Amino acid sequence: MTTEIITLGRALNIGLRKAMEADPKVLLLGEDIGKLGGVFRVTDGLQKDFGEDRVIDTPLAESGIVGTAVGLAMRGYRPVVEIQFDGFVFPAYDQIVTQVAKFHQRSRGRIKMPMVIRIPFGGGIGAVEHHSESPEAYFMHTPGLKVVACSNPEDGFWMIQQAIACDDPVIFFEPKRRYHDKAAVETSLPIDAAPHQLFSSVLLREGTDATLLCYGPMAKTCLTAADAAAADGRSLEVIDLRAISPMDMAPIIESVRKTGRAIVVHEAQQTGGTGAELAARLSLACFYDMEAPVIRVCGYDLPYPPARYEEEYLPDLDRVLDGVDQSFMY
Amino acid sequence: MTTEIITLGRALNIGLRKAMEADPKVLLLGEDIGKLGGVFRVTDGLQKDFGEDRVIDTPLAESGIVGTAVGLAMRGYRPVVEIQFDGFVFPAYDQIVTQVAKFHQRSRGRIKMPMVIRIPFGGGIGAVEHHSESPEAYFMHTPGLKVVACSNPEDGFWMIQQAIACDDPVIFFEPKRRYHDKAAVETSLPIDAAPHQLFSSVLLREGTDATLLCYGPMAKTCLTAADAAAADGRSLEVIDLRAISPMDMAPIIESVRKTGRAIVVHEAQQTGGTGAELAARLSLACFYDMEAPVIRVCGYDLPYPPARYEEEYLPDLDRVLDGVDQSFMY
Amino acid sequence: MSSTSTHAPAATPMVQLLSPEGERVNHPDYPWDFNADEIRALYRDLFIVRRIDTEAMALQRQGEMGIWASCLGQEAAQVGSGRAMGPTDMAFPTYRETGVAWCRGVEPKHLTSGWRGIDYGSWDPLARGFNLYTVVLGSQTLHAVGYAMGMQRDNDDSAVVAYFGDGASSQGDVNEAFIFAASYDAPVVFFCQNNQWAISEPFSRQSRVPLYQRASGFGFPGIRVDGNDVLACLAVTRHALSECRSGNGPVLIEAFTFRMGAHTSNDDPTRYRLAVEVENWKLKDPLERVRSYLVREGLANKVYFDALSAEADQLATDLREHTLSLTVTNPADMFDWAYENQPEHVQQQREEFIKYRASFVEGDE
Amino acid sequence: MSSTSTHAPAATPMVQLLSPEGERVNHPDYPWDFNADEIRALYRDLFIVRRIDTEAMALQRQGEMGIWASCLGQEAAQVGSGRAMGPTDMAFPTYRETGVAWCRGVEPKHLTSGWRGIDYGSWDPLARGFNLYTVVLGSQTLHAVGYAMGMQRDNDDSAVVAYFGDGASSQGDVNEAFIFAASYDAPVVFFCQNNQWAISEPFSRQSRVPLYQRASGFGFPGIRVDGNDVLACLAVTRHALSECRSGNGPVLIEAFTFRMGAHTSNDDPTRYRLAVEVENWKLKDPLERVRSYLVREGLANKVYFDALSAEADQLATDLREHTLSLTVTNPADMFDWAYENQPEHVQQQREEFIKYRASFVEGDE
Ligand SMILES: Cc1ncc(C[n+]2csc(CCOP(=O)(O)OP(=O)(O)O)c2C)c(N)n1
Ligand SMILES: Cc1ncc(C[n+]2csc(CCOP(=O)(O)OP(=O)(O)O)c2C)c(N)n1
Ligand SMILES: [Mg+2]
Ligand SMILES: [Mg+2]
Repeated sequence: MTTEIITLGRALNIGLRKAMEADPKVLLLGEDIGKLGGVFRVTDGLQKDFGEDRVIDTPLAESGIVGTAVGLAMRGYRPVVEIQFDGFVFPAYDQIVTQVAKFHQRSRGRIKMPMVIRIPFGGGIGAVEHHSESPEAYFMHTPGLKVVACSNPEDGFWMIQQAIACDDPVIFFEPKRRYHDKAAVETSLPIDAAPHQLFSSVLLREGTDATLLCYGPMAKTCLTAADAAAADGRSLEVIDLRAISPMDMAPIIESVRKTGRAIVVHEAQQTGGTGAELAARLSLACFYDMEAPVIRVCGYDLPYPPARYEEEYLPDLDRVLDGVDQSFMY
Repeated sequence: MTTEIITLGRALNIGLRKAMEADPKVLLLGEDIGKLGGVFRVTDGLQKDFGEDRVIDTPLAESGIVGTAVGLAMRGYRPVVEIQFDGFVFPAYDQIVTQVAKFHQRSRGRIKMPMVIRIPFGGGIGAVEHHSESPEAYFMHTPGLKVVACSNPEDGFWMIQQAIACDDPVIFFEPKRRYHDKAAVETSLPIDAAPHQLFSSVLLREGTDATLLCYGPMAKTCLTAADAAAADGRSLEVIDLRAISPMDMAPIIESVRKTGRAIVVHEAQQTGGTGAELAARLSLACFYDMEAPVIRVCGYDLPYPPARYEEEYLPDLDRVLDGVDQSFMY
Repeated sequence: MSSTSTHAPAATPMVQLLSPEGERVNHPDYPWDFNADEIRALYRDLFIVRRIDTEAMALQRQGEMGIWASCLGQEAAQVGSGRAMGPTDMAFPTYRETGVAWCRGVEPKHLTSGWRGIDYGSWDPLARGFNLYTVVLGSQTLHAVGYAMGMQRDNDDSAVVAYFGDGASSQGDVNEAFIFAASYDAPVVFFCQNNQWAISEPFSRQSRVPLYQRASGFGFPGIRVDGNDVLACLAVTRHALSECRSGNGPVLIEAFTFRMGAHTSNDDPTRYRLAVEVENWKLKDPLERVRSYLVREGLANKVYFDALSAEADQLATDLREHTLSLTVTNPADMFDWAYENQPEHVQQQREEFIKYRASFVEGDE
Repeated sequence: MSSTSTHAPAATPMVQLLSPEGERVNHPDYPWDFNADEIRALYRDLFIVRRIDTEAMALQRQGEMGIWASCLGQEAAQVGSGRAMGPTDMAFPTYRETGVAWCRGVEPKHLTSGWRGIDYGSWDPLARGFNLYTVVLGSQTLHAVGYAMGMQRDNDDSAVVAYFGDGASSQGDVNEAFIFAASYDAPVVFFCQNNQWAISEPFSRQSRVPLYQRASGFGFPGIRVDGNDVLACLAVTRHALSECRSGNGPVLIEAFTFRMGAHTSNDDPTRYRLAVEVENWKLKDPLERVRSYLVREGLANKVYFDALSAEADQLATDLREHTLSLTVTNPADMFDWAYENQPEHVQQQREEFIKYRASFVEGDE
């Protein structure tokens, strides 16, 4: 076993490499993913080692990237698309929603879409417009797609490989402000040794008083909040959803039944976000067990603001704790 | 006063005409909206009377249509875009989400986007793929946009005029299977005589036992269901949301506090739909008043199925009543 | 200011090998190399395709299909290009390619099932080398490029034909497909059936210049062919495919033709075009000219034509019978196709659906 | 198979009026009609724009701005086209048009505020005839066409210049903009700064052929101009604008230039291009050639250059001071700009936000 202390970006890089080694049908498409290795260097070195036919710099057109990936998937390839930033997935939205999501159903399974669309997402890096979006709910509301978000190096390493191995299309969100976070990862084990299934949630921290539900960049935020709360004598359970569609509901419901309180935390705008779906499901599944309604701690219902406002716009430790307080007001 | 018994399609047509007469800056863009009058004839006769400069047949490119409409709006026009069918709004999704929705904020209000994007939506007409979608939740989750749906000729007549007069961009959903429904409309009154504000819900039927929340094509379905329930001795209140974003929550909350039960009905897929948001809000606002969790009666979480399946896929009278029954199981 | 003048008649040179009167035309680049069998076979294709189309329109009118998109008038463009393809080539059609489907061995009843709302087409797209219909205009041209890029990577010298309409040529996706194909030298023949109309909009709304000229701005060749001349369409598509196979990358073909019928059975073309335009195009009928040629050259006689007619009628009868027999037997099926691995919540919805339906069968209402 | 060879040097004819050595070049279509004042004024623009750019890069390096997109090397393309525009014309820039902004009277500090994350640009786009920056590649070209359609409807003979990059030329939106503009004869000059690179991708990834040729396939003229020659850029853009004003519809200009710096301050170009390429382009510097011309012709002397240098330094100092002073004073402002009529739930979030923040000021943490 090789334990490496690596960043999330590097973990994804190694994961991609392993997937490419394991299956010659895996290929990567995107803007600047070749020589440059992607603007976040997630594909660093891969074109050098696997060639231009498998690591494909594309013309600058996201619909074209996803549309050609559809054709490659039809031909038996497993394309992994990089969208450079969250805000640039929208030119490809039509291909994703009307083609990628529907091909399996349209063809009654004769045509599979084993495609991964990697999207660095979320704010917190002081970026310009369109570089800090959290569009996951759009995809959650699109049957035919599966949607996941990783939150740390270990998950990044395993989940990208599992997503590539998945026979359904996966929208794969990477929390860009956590790319440089480091952790120990066992990088030498085969994919079957993955500690979790792809579409499973993970209990990050046990607690008894309330449940924090989160994913992507907010997992770390929630863990820190739980630490702070512990110091104040409140025991918070933290669950990293990881799978946004389908959601791994059983452990979530179990936790909320136990604690009686749920606080959903995400960067995406509140209205119509994943928190709404969780609230709908939990208020149904735990109707008699909830001490309080599901509290949502989210981005405000505004277009993402200029960088100097983002600290105030995004959920942080204090806002999470404020959400917990709100829950305890019931 | 001129009372006319007219279809929803005709009501929209007269409404558009009145808006064009009232303001020379109003112009229409879309595919086949000129000589043909649109595939649903909603723009019938308007090019003949207002000319090709105000009723503009466009090249076949939805991003182009919305993108040029953005420029026209910047120039002080009030473009009204027709998307031919719900499923074809996606090529324009990027322009809508990254431009139409954000221009006001980007420019700190220096540039307004008084644009209406009309979308015939929903199923029930036995159509081919992409002609029966209900994409409203995508737009609800996009701050900067406003979203409404009309459900009957009178609303169609007034709401289209109000949407055109609105200084924010409005996504305007028209229930295509109700285009031929008829009702009496006062077509001669000025816009100020509109019976309701644009962004207000309307109580369609009073009741005491449970509240049905609906919009667009489901309004009629819910009214029929309420009739049927009444025969069985159950008194259902029916609220037509009309405004999907922003939602007119006060009367909805009031109703649910009164009845203690809410059933949301929409054609769109359940997960991440407008019903999720309503469930989240109601379970918060009416936490101590709800006798049962919010029940969702929606399209299943599948891509819209082939036409011969749609009767089974879509919520109908029986499924609404089944939803009511589920509520009463609590 | 903004003008929507209807298109000018084609003053542009286009490849033609058989005149509307059925006379052989010499062309410097496309020599005549068709034997009698081949021409008879092409005529059979054209004839059968039209018969299928006629039957389908009748079925639609009788309420047996929700809608039908007729290929009337475009048979030569479709059969010519379809027959140019080899067995391992792949076609990416729009929603109007009855003729191409026929050439690719797709059973007509596998088309009607889609328009009847049973499914989205019943054929196996990869086995047939004919993708399912794509209704979102232009999307399929990108799939075609991707598929062709796959062929390159497989070191397979097969090629792809991507169909699209004159209206669809305005979609961003089609132009991105040009860019990607040119950038990667992908073996794609872009085959545009310019049938002069996009529902009610004349071609002049989409472009100031003939469409085949679009290609040169993207760095690859464009050719206009008489889309009502099956021989020219065959020859030009063969040429384009061989360009692709030799690694030269994409070719654009503009087949200049006409949509003789309504856009679909829902459409009323009298609202936007004159009868005289249709009448003029009738004189260029794609079947008539081949028939004239065969007769004039003594390559086919009444016996041949009668037998063909009977064969086509039989096919139409079978198509009708089969189409009428198509129903949804188990609505719960709809849950089975969305995913390769069905998520739990969909599974659960399926079970609830079955229980819910059972409640009616067993009891009230 | 798939090739990413870097671009060939421009063998294509392009309009040039001043050689890299600062010598006058005669061109049959673009007569030399610049007087000394005009050329000096253009030099002043170029010089000041470069000084602003330098200062902004320094500010970014010092952490005062999150990011900056330098126009180093592209000053001539921007100043030439920017100065061709009249006061009622409208520019739709990308995110790199410091030079155009300058010509349109946008204060430099109104640019830096955006890159500092205070806003999305502080200028009034309609008052300045210079739209806010558009970051989604190509989107603005459609806005430009729509805006030009509005000018047509206002019977205003103003015109629009739509800027975009060589990379952006691959976006569907840009090609749709070509189609709409041609279809409506919209008065739009499409001004592509082909700076050879789209971040790490060479132009050859986007197109097999020179970009100006793209226009002909859409039915309008395309011109390649030496993008490092401010006089040629001015003359060609003037010509194109006058074509627009006379109702002939769009013109595409490809300004052949080079991005001398990194893509943005985040980028490291040594990963993908050779120093020698940059060195070669240094010989074609847009400022140097005008300076040589002025000196050689005796149109400017040391006094002039020194004064200009001092003026530019003062501007840079002001810019620095102002930029440093920019902060967010009231975070609750962010709620005020999303809508013309703020919905109730946003209003409510605003109030909660203010209450929530107040809870910190008053008390704990
Ligand atoms: C993206 C998209 N927008 C609109 C439509 C509706 N629509 C269907 S066919 C059609 C006209 C297409 O014209 P053309 O491309 O010339 O093909 P033709 O039908 O003439 O064969 C339109 C507008 C669609 N299917 N997809
Ligand atoms: C739709 C979209 N995709 C990706 C990006 C990320 N991106 C920003 S600039 C750029 C390169 C643009 O190159 P080019 O158009 O040549 O303009 P240049 O930066 O060279 O001036 C990319 C890929 C973007 N802004 N928008
Ligand atoms: Mg057509
Ligand atoms: Mg560039």
